[in-house]
Amino acid sequence: MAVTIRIQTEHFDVTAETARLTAGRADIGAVVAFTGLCRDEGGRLSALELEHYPGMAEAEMSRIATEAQERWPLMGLTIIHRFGMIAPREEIVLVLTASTHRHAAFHAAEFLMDYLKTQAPFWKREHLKDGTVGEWVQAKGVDDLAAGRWV
Amino acid sequence: MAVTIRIQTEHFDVTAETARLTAGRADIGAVVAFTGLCRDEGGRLSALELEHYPGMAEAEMSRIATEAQERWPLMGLTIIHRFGMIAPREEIVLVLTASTHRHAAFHAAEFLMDYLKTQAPFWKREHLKDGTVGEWVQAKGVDDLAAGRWV
Amino acid sequence: MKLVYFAWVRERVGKTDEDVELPTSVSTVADLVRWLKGRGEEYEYAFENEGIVRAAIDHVHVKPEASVLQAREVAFFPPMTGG
Amino acid sequence: MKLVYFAWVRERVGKTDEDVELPTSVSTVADLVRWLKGRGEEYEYAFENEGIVRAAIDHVHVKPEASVLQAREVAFFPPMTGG
Repeated sequence: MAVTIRIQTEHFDVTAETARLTAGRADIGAVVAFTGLCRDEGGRLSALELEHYPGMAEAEMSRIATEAQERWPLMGLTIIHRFGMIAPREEIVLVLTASTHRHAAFHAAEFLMDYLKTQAPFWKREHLKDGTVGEWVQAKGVDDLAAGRWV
Repeated sequence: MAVTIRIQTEHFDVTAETARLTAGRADIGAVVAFTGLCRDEGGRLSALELEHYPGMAEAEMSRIATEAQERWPLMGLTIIHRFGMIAPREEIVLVLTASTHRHAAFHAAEFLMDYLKTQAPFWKREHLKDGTVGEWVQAKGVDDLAAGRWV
Repeated sequence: MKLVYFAWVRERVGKTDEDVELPTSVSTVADLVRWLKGRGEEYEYAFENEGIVRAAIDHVHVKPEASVLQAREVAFFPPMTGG
Repeated sequence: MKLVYFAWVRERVGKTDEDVELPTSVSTVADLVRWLKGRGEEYEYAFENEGIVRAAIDHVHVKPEASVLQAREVAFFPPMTGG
């Protein structure tokens, strides 16, 4: 079981990460990749600033990864979360899941995203096109509801 | 709404297809990519041969794409299905969905795969490591059940 | 009318496609299958289990009771296994 | 014991982290918050709505009733908005 967890400022490449995840295996039938992108919120945003809690972020992502492995028959998973200043159209987060069949890969990826959103210690702040630093993004009740589906 | 539907023998690149899908838009928050890969079935397989019905395959994929757009608020989707001889570890199919929020992208991708499996006119035949041409792959009742969830 | 065959239906019939003139007794897909089965062992073999072979008229999935009277191309094939 | 703060909790408290000696009256996260609020306006502001600020002890999410007696590092932060 290949598990990759990274927190980084650098960009990532879905094709390269998929190749890394599936390297040397011919029993993987399905790979699901979720990429979360920075939106410009109708042109208002110049960037999102992502703060995280080093140490705990890795620990929490590992815990979430372990839980996904216990729930679905996965052959590998990758979670990469960027931090720092992220411009509109840039990627923020990547979740990759590999399994023999597609439903396990889909559901595990959706689970990982729901839990990342509500459990991983990252916070977003808006930087606006007019040069000002905007508000911290508020957590959405709908995300807690989404994570609650898996309990 | 960017819709790309292709049937080809060539490989595809998830990163390049994602870039094409999201080009020029800063309102996409979520991209889900499903990649179906050829398994070697415990070392038995040398290749899968994929036959399709030209004309109808494109028509059916377009119909499925239209149905997904009617069900979820998508900003774009891509379906690429390969045919011909496909070796273990190679990709067979790609489904990409783009939306503002992740749940629409996840559900639309899962829907598209369930329908592709049961409605798109493609057939797989096994070619074995011992040089013989094996059986046509049998359709699975579980795929019909999966597609039935969306009715 | 053009008939086209795919996968093991094609192998059993022994051809990828053919042009046929339908007798007036044939008006539905089910009629067409019954008529084809009378044309030889290869067709009987291909359609031996009628519940399994699927049909499409002009690139659209249809049921056995669908009319073939306006059809340009009728296709027969096993359940799909793509994706 | 080390205290660390993130996002708007960090901004309101005015520091990223600090080392504190806890009085014996503090045994839970809730006690710690109450004690911090008595240390100045900045803490009162940061914790003005106790139901919102989350806590972690040594990198694990905890509830207000969790004991801080064995903790090396206690973190306070708003609800997470990553992903």
